[in-house]
Amino acid sequence: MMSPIPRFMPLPGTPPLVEMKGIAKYFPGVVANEDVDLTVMPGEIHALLGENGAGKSTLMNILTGIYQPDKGEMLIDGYAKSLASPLQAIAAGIGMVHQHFKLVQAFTVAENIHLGWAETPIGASAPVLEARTEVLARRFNLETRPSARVSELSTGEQQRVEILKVLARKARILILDEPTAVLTPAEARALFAALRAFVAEGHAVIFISHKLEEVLEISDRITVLRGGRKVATQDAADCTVKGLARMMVGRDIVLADMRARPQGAGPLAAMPVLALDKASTDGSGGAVALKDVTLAVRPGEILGIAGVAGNGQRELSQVLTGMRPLSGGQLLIDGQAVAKADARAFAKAGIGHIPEDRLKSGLAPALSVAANAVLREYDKPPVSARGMFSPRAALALARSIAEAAAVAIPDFAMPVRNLSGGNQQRLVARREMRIASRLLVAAYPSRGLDVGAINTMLRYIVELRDAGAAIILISEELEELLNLSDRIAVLHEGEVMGVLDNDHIDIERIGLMMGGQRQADIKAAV
Amino acid sequence: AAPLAPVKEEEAVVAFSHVGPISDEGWTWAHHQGVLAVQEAYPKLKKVLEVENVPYSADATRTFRQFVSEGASVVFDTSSKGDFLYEVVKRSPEVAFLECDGHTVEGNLGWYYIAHWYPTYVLGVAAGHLSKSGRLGYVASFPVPSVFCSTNAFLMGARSVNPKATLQTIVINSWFDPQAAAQAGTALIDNGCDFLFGIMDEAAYLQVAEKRGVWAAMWNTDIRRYGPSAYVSSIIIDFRKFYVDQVGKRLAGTWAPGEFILPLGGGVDRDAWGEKVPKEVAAAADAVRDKILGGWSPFAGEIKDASGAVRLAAGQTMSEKDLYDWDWSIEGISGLNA
Amino acid sequence: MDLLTGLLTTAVLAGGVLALAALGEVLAERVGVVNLGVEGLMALGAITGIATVAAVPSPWLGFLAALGVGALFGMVFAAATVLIKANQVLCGLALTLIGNGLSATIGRAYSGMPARATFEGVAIPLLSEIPVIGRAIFSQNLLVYLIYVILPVAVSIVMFRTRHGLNLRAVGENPAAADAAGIPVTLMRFAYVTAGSALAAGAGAYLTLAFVPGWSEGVVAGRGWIAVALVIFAGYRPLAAVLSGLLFGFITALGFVGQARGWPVAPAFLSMLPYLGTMGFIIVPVIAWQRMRRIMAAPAALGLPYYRDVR
Amino acid sequence: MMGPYRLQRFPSAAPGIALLARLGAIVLALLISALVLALTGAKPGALALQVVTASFGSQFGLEDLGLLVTPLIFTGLSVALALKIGAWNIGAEGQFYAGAFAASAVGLFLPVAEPLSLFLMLLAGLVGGALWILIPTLARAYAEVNELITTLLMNFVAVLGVYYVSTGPWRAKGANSTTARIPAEIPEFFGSLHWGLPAAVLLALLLALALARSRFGYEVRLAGSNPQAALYAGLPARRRLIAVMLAAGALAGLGGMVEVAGTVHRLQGGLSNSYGYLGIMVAVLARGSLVGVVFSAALMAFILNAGIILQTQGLTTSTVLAVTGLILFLTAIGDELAHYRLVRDARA
Ligand SMILES: Nc1ncnc2c1ncn2[C@@H]1O[C@H](COP(=O)(O)OP(=O)(O)OP(=O)(O)O)[C@@H](O)[C@H]1O
Ligand SMILES: Nc1ncnc2c1ncn2[C@@H]1O[C@H](COP(=O)(O)OP(=O)(O)OP(=O)(O)O)[C@@H](O)[C@H]1O
Ligand SMILES: [Mg+2]
Ligand SMILES: [Mg+2]
Repeated sequence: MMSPIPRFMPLPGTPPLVEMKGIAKYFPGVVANEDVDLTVMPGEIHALLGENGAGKSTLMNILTGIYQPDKGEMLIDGYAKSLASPLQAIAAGIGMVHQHFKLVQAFTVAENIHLGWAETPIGASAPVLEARTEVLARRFNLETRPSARVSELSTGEQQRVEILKVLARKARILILDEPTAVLTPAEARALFAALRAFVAEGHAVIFISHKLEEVLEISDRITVLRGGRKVATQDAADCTVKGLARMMVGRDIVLADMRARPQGAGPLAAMPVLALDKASTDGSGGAVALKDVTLAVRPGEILGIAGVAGNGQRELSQVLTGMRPLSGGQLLIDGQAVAKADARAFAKAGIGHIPEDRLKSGLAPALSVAANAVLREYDKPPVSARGMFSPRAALALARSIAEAAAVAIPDFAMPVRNLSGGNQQRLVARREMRIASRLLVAAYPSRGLDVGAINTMLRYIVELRDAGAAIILISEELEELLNLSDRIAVLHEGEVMGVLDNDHIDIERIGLMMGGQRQADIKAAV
Repeated sequence: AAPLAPVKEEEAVVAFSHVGPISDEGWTWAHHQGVLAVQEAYPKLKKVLEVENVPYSADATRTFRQFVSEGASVVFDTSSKGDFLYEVVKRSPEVAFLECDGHTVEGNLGWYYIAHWYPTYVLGVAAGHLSKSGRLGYVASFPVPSVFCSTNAFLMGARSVNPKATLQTIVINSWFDPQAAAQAGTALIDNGCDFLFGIMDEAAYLQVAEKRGVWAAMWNTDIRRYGPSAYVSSIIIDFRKFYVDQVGKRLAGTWAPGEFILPLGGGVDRDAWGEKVPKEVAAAADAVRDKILGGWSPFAGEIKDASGAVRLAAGQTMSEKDLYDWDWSIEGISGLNA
Repeated sequence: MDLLTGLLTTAVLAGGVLALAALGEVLAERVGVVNLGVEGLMALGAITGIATVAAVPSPWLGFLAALGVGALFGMVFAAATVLIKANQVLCGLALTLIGNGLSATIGRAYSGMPARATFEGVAIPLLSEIPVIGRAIFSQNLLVYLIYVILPVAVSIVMFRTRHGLNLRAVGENPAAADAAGIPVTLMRFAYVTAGSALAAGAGAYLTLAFVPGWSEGVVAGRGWIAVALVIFAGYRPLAAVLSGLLFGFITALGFVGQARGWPVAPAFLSMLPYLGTMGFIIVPVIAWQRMRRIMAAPAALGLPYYRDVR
Repeated sequence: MMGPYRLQRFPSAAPGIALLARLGAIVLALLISALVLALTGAKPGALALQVVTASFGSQFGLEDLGLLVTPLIFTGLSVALALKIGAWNIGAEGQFYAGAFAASAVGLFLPVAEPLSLFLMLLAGLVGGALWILIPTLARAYAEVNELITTLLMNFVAVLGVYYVSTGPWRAKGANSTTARIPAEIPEFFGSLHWGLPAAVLLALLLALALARSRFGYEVRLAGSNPQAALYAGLPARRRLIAVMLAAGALAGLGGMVEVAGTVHRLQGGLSNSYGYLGIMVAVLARGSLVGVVFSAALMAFILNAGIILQTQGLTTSTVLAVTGLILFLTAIGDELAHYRLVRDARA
């Protein structure tokens, strides 16, 4: 486990590293922050909590000079500082891992790491940058592929690049906006150790996460925002998961046991809804992304897919939803081989899809909320009939989806990108659940959601299962997988290492499989 | 049609529409000299309107209409706008219209042009003497009648001296493009031409000729300063007298539509010979010029076309109208009828 | 033989205009700004070059002055598109109109005057003796080497081999990421749009001081648009942009040579050659090699204004 | 940090402010120009009066405006439609010529009665324009070749082609560089103003309605906004792209046909008067709205027409060109500034 690192104790009278006072930030029609105070001491890991849209990211973007506050002041090391640009914030020692990655898709990992960095050598040729990246990755224990293009990376890998980028920059104040959402437990542990070591030198970390256990484990103090305003700042030692959740949402949250099936739940039929038989695909760079994958999911069943991000999850979800053709093997729906990958036909057949990167692949960010809400049903009544599209029916559908998703939307004509990440996620999820009468492929459905929302989301997934739909749940949260799945398949480098029944699962074994060992081999060894 | 009533000078508006900019050192500049002459001759005119860069599009119609709205008494279209002009002519019977390079004569519309083929023939004679290779180069805009007539007259002049002379054209597919004209000139010289001619409103190929040490003759105005050693002469056009006359008739109420082809010496001529042109050559060419002024026409049969077929039998002579509408190449010309 | 030499010579000369303007546009587009004002900037540069040598007969001074005027108008354009973030397409087209109009107005005083000083070919000893390419490449004016070798190589090295180049490309790919990394996006865009405009105007001066020595209204004759197109053709790469200028110049020259040699093709079709040729050169490789698509890809944020507050 | 009012940028401009900003930009541009003109000795006031009376005060003026708006609507629609699916049609100029060419071929060489001839010319115009964008379309759809450059290059080819036929094989006897007059003409209803104008306006309205109210339109918006989302939704994005781009070409081609059959009546080089390129400005000024194209085309036509009027008043083309540029430049800036609103601080 974590090696004990002595805590840094600031001398009495040491000014806070960061002090934000009375910060307010308004977006058109939205109060993102108002009257927010935040004090971060040297040696402290300070967690920032709040529901989706509470204003956490906005507050941090103000601290990093990306946004200018409409009101309030900021002190760094006790001195008032205007942080008019990220450059000034960086100079003040502030570094941030952004929730929406700030990566250049067309650049390699190495190029991204070295972007805008004063330590980048002036002669920055590819081999030089890649070698340096290799060294950094080893130092911070974050595995990356320096010469790979970011566009070819999974979201998890991209997040690792973001973290590496900031760690490398030797910031004194490190802001992490939901950094662990896509890390494996081992990686998260390593990160936490690194953070501890980091603050032990008198630096500070501001940590945003929706995983409350994790927050309690890592942080010293916790500030909770709700509706753009600060609710409280407390010592982590005095907090409980339940108490934090209540503070964030303003009411009690009852966490349900998801695996218990109610009476009369949909029966497990023998015939799989969807099956893959030795399915292979070509990956983006021409490399094999999926290799001889054989899987089947039956009605009323949740099949979990475990694995470190970037091991073929994206391709798998695309194959399962008709977005990517197979290069070998077969895909069967209700026992019938499907020849052509056709996302619309799959959707028609009752297959829903919560994609990994909702903003980029599941939504048209510049189009209105209404237009995005009807993306799956635009071609059938009441939205369309005989080729005609009814904006009014579209609006009605959008309203009902927003209502079901519990997202308050001031104006359905505004671009969907203006919604917070969490709210986008909720909308997509509800939209997909509406059509997923047979199968829902959910890639990291709880990523980026607050506790309340995760709870709701998982409950909906369970309801869908109980109604007789099959679920394929792709996640890196072993806990979530264990909590929900009937069976868990482990993916490694595009291959299925094995499928485990969830009745007597050994976490260590899953870990080994995620690392590339086959189920059969592990058994032989035991 | 009834003649147009006289107009007082103080109330008269005279309008000109040009195809290019006045600053072009070529066609439009020459017409602009005519405008200045009109202003000088009739200083009391209410207004003289002049619009440059009028394109061959419905914008031309707009311009002419605008002239009429401004109360124009006489409108000169200095480059055949055809229907774009006639549209307005029909609806403005009280205005006199004259179209340069036009074809239609009606109640209030006439046309005028210049007999450029005669001085061109004279330049051709000079080219025949000056060209050592007998290969003449021609930079053309489009294969239109004025270009056919120009190339034909030029080569006929040259062949009167050197029957083996040939003429190679390069069509640059633009009325104005110095870059293309320069490239065309270079290509012609590289292909063995040692005398360049063409209808262009700028000096690009003259500059190329100067650099490469070959001869060049030009159009419109005296632009020898761009290439003093290469310069042979120009087709010089001069509409001053014509414009002053026509405006005078309109004011006096004696204007009548007609076809006016300004003759050699009366609106079109060759320029003073270039400084490097040998005296004998100039004299030989000028002798031919005098012959033409005396009434002789060089455009007499037998004339064969580029395919070798006889198009004008021996003993026949082309009329001014035939020359004006000439739209085929004579033997020895390549590039226009590909 | 002589014909080939002539072909190359005019290709180098004519292609230089396009090459320099395209190089300038590469600078602007690499930081994410489409500058459709190239045609107007070239016209301004063309008249500036002529006006300057009319006062002081030094072509280099004329060229420098054109760079200065281009930079000035580039700053106006950048102020509108980068600082105020007005629509780039509209501002670019407007700049073309303004540039054409102003240059013609100023040019009135200078038309009909041959350039008082021009860039003259310099025969490089020995090299200029080489058959064919000797005259075509090693007897050209010195500006040609600047345009074809020094500038593109320098820009290439800076763009792809240095830290600064990494940062500037990031600005065109993802200004938000660049901004968060502390790269001054606005400054970068402003500077490169200005520099690019300067080069476009420089191309105009090259035109009137080396290629068709003298000002006449409309002398640029649409080459600015071709330069913008060639940038896409070149996949936004400085060396490729310069080479594509040369290629275009070569095909154009080929059309004229074809006419001079009496190829049995209507002149109109020979004039189409450079355009059709470019189409072919752009479409065929992409069909043949999948990889070309990524290589040719435009900077991801091209044409998009960057607002910090908009996500 | 600031007073009780703050300036905030909104994702969309309020219509009233947008209009005001545009007017402001034009007025400012004219004031600047007037100042410069006054310094050079002209009388800006009289000129302005002249422009207004000549544009709106006479039948000639109104006809001219109407005739100028018509092709601009067609090319503006063409560019704006392609933009809906994320394609830049820089080739409206070429498609305009191609449409004019095809329509003229039918009108000149197909001896049928006038109404039928007009109808066939219309079809030919549509087909000609669509064919002219075919290669750029397929190259974009199947090989992701940037259509901006291919459509631009096709313009030069079209212009050369039209010059070739009108000065060569199709040249009318005695004419310098035009074909014979095409017998079939679009009927006129107000002086020389023909039914092409109402048709263009109607077309804009219908197209806007069709895109807003059809499933096809939704698919176009989605595919144009985010191709990845289109893939996700499983809609035939490639077919939509091809359909929209071809339609854009057809629209510009129709513009060419209307210009030939209604206004010019002969095929000739220079016919298009840069309407294709102006269409880009019209579309950008319309800011994505097909109905807006009608208004921005009208604005553009007024500016261009005013330019011609000013030229007859002794202003040179180049001055007029520069002033037009200045107006557009300030309009672009005004459009952007219109996004800012002064908002009252919540607590002040
Ligand atoms: N650039 C912007 N323009 C308009 N509105 C914005 C912008 N950024 C944030 N908002 C709004 O401000 C509010 C706060 O958003 P913010 O992203 O700070 O939330 P968050 O607490 O980080 O949420 P999440 O947990 O979902 O990431 C939301 O209502 C969001 O829609
Ligand atoms: N593979 C498929 N399986 C089931 N339904 C399909 C499939 N492909 C298309 N459809 C449905 O069939 C209908 C016609 O599909 P198509 O993609 O041709 O759309 P369209 O709107 O008719 O477009 P187009 O303009 O291409 O004809 C749509 O309702 C579509 O959802
Ligand atoms: Mg956030
Ligand atoms: Mg008519």
